[in-house]
Amino acid sequence: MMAAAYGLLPLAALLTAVATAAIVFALGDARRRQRTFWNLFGAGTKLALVLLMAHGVLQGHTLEVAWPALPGATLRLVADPLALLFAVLSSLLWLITTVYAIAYLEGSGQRARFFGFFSLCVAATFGVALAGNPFTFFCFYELLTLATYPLVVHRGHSAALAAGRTYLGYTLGGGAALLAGTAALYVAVGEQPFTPGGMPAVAEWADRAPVAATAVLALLLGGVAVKAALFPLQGWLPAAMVAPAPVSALLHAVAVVKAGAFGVVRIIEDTYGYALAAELHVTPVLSALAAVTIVYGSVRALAQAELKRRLAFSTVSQVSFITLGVAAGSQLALIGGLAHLVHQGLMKITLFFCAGNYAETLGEHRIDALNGAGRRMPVTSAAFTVAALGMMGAPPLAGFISKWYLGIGALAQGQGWVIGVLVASTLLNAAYFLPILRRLWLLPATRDWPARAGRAEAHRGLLDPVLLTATAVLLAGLLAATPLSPLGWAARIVEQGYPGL
Amino acid sequence: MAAGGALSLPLAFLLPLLTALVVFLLGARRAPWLPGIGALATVAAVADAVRHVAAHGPQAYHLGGWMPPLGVELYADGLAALMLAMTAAVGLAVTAYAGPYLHDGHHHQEAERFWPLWLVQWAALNGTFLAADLFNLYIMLELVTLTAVPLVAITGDRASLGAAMRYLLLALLASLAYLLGVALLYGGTGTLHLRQVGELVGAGGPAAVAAALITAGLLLKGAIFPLHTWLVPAHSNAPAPASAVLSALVVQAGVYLVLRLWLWTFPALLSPAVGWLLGGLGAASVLYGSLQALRQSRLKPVIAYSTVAQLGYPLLLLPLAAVPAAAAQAWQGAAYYIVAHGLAKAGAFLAAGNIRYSLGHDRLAGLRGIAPELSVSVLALGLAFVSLMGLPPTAGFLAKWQLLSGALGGGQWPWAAVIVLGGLLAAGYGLRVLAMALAAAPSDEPVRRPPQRLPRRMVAVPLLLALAVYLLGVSAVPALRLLEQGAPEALG
Amino acid sequence: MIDRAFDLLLIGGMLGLAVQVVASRALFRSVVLFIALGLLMAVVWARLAAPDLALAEAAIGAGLTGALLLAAYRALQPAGEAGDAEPAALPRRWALVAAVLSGALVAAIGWAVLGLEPPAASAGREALARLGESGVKSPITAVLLSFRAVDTLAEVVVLFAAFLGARVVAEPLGRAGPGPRPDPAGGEPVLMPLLLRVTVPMGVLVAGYLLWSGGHQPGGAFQAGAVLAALGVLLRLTGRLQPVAETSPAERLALVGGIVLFSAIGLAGAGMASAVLAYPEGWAYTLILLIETGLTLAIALPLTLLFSGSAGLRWRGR
Amino acid sequence: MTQAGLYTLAASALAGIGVYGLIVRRHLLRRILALNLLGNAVFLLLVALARRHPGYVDPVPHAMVLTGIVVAVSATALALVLARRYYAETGLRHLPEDEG
Repeated sequence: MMAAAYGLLPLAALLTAVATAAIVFALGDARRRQRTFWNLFGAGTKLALVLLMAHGVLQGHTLEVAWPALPGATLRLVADPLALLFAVLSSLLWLITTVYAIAYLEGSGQRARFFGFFSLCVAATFGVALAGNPFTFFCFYELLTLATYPLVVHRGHSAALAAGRTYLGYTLGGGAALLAGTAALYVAVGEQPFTPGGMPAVAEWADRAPVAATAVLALLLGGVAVKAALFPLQGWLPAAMVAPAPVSALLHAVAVVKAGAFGVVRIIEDTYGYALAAELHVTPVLSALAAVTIVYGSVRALAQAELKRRLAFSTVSQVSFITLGVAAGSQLALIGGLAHLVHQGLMKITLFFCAGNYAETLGEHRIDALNGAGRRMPVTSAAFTVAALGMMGAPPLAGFISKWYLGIGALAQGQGWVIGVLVASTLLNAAYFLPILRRLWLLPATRDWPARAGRAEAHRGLLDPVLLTATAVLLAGLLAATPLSPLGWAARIVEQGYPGL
Repeated sequence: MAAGGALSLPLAFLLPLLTALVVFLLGARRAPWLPGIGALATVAAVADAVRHVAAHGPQAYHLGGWMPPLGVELYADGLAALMLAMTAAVGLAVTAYAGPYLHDGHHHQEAERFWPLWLVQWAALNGTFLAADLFNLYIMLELVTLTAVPLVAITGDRASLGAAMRYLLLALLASLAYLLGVALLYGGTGTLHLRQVGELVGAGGPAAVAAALITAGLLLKGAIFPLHTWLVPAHSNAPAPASAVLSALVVQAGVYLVLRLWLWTFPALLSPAVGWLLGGLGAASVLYGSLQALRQSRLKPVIAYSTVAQLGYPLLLLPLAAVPAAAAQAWQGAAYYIVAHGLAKAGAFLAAGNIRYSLGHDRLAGLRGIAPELSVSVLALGLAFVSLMGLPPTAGFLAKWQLLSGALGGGQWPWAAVIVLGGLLAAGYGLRVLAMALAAAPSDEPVRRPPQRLPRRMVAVPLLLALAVYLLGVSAVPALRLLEQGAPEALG
Repeated sequence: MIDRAFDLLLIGGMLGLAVQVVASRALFRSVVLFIALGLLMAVVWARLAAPDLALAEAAIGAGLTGALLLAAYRALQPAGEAGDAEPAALPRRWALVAAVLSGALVAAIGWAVLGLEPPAASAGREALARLGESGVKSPITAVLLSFRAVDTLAEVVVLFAAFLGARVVAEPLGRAGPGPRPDPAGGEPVLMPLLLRVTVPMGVLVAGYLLWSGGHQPGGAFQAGAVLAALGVLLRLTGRLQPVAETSPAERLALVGGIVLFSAIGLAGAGMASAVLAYPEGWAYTLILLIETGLTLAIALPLTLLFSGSAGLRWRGR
Repeated sequence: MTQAGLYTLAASALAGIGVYGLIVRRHLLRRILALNLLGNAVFLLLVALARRHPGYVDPVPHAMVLTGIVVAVSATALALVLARRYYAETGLRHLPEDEG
């Protein structure tokens, strides 16, 4: 009885998000209070359900729900530890971002549309996380593309529409590759669940037809690489910066790029298996691309004058650490990569929230206009500082932890060059974050910002989320050694799932 | 002398017909509830037919108790049952929608004329899906044509009259080509029954000529490239409920018959070369229709060109049917495509009808900053387009997946490439429309004319149709299980 | 020998007329020649042992279609305009394409029919063998109203649909149909009333005879309906029947009554006989005659109205 | 050649003439005439084929043609009304996109 109830949890959590979207759409623009209630209620319920799922997994329950969509293709949601890593992250940040977005979009138009698609996005992200086979993964991956598009073009001006076109051009192109790859995989080996260490049927197939297997792997990785913003497919991400700050926060920290990176993990580790992917000479290419992306993103970030664009290029760079962790092929590196999935999410969402606060409270988008903003908005700026230092990899913050594991993991595998990439990245990160911190704290204000409604800081709805996520960045680093920290959970995933690495 | 199958088969034809006659007799104004009753009765008959097919396998009803070749048989297998059900869903939706659309004070004359025509058309469509007799099919096709043409012309403006004229001339040519082929087949086999002809006809020269004539006629009715020229003006100038039935049902009946006849009557002639020719035309439709849809500046032509594109997919079954590894999945994919397209396209045209009804135009550029009153219709349009793009979680996606898996499984790369590319192009034209609908109004916009208020039912119907596509996107298994009833032996 | 010569003459005449219909410069000539072709076809049908078709062709194919064509020709030919003012002809290469295409069609069909062996068994042979079960003696009536009754039902619906469609695109009463309507009270040839006084009852009588005789010899609802329609055309042309914009309840009943009756009897077959569109034992002849009576009206009235170009007709004596 | 064979060949020739006229002639009335020629060709083919059987004349094609004649006159009537209305609205006697 209890076990059956647990089994339905994944579906319940998914439907919570979908139902929230439906209710928000149905309420329309006018009913603000009801919408706020349902948004928070939905996000809170979903988080609770996901935490319950985590509890269930710790108890050893199987959390699975599946139904046949087609003869030979099942829609299957499974809560394995890896899925929960991503699901907890996205549910938690959904709740926080919802709070932030309600405050941020105060008074702007089309809020029902915004929050409706926002909820759908989270439903799709959740589906990506819990997808138990490639078919299900593809379905939610594409749904995510569709649900995010209205958010990217939310403001509706020409620049937003152009960015939306770029966004879709990339993501739907990637989706087509993923579709072809997934269908080809199904044709070759039939339906197989994601299996830690790789699907045995795929290994047999690769023995028979190594060329086809490599081509399909390339298609699959090409498909997810778009969302993971892997060089040279990263072009959509900076363009998508036209979206409102909560969208940037959600897109860049949680939903889209992480779905891509998560896809890389699922394909390399749970579909082909690392050993096979390495045998097919795909992982070296992948690590090389990740390294290039890390450096390229950082270098481009240096040159950006606008805060959100600099953060966007920083995302391009940082997300590839996850890919790098997967491609390096050692347990420690994978732990680092998976921990970074969460860490980068927390840090980057903090940074985007802060950027939103500056834009909303001061009206400033450019970095060179932020001189002295630290004294004006100390809380926001402190949070920004914590997250930026974390990004650089300063101990004991979250970013340091993941980079450390990546580094020693790569060393253990004899890939010393990864250390070089990490060092270069840290130096570049410092080069583009430290000047911002200097402006915030050390330079005198060049402008006289009028106080809005008697407040100097951003108002509560914008401030509390930032404080929360910044604290999380701190705690994820400080408490990394505990079993339920992101690192601890990542270690658990790797030790249980990938003992063979 | 016994009828055989379920009584609901002839009822699916007779009920909408009788409703049409009574509506004409009493006048639509005096009995506005009558079309709704008739529609519900028809849906009930179709539901019963579907139930029979699902439970007891294919149903053959011998009208008058005469067995073929003497009598006319109505035959419902899984494919026909799916078509009937899809038509019933679209038919019910259109009937519900047309009520408020026509009875708003401007369209009284149109209402009097619309109802009998549409109900006769529904009867004829059901007849087309059920008839297992080549000559009876000819009459049903003519009946569909002669009801479709006035629906195109119903607004009576220059554009729609020209479109109707072109449509009528080409459709009559198509019917005669078809009948010419039927004459040859009867001359060679002495029967008009679909499967009996299939057993007797062989693969000789006369059979090939007959098949070519019949196929040409049906491709013209199904608006397959390069015989599609009539479709876009006709479908984009008709009023919304008419556009919906024309695109979702009427042209699809042509494509349905192409599949029906090639798989049941001419399987012996379906050589790889013929398969490639027909599949090639389908592929050309997919690509040409999508590219044209990208270039339109009005909403309804975009949707109409999308019809041309979508009609091409089911034809991809014909080259795949002969490849054993591809046939079964391609068959399921093609059939599901017709269903998915029918529902999504009806939803899209009705939603577009709301936009036009409310704004008085459907120029894409004029959709910027669309009023909140239309947001449900825009949502319905968007939801329907997602299925046309073949993206999850829609029925269109499941159909595409099956077709694509079939093509890949049979090692038929070119068709797989067409399917993927067609999906991308559809995304292109679909999102071009949606981008406009999501766009903010230009700041220099003059004061907007307040949109005409939409009756609630007109708002709800397209949304429900679109949502049906998602319901079918959750699982295709029930529909595909139905489809297995009497699946063609010619596959594989 | 004589037979063969006669056939060749007929075919030659037919094809010659067809070529003229297409090729003639004057549209009016084409229309008239087409009507002549229709009459020739009636002879061909008689020659090919199809007297039912000969009757129908003469009345409908040549007669009614001809009347419709002539009326349309006049409507498309504005007063005072000389010649046909036809749109410019297509470029030569199109004619070439058309020639190749139609040539290929002729070759393909010709080749196909020459290779076509008559099948040993056929639906027609079975129809003849089981004629007794149908309740009527004329094989064609048996096929039309018993074996393949649904075809006939659908086909009358086609006519009804054409009427509905024509209403959708109808022109104003003043311009529709055969054009300006004469007032029977005004000047008309002296003999006209006399002629009508003979023709109308005769026509009705003939129609009735054709209807009744359909059970055992050439004739039936189609031919009877066609004769009545021809009568309607005559009365409309002479102004006895005046076009009106509304369909009267009686006309509505006549338009669909036959179809409703046919469908109702057909449906009753599911309970009273073996199947839908089957007749109860021993009732076949009576019911078929009843249905044919209804159908005669359902054929005659829409045809007359299509010619008249109006929704309804009203009697207007002298 | 049998009588039926002769008439079937005549039918195919008639069909060719009809199709040719349909393509090269643009006046709507002429196109309608051409369609009727094609229709007559199909009917002729059916009736001629019905005549080939030794010992009996097949009544089924006759019934088909009888039905076909009524369908043809229905379609022709609708086409003519439509052409007239089209002319009244546009002053055109052909379809405009046919230029060149």
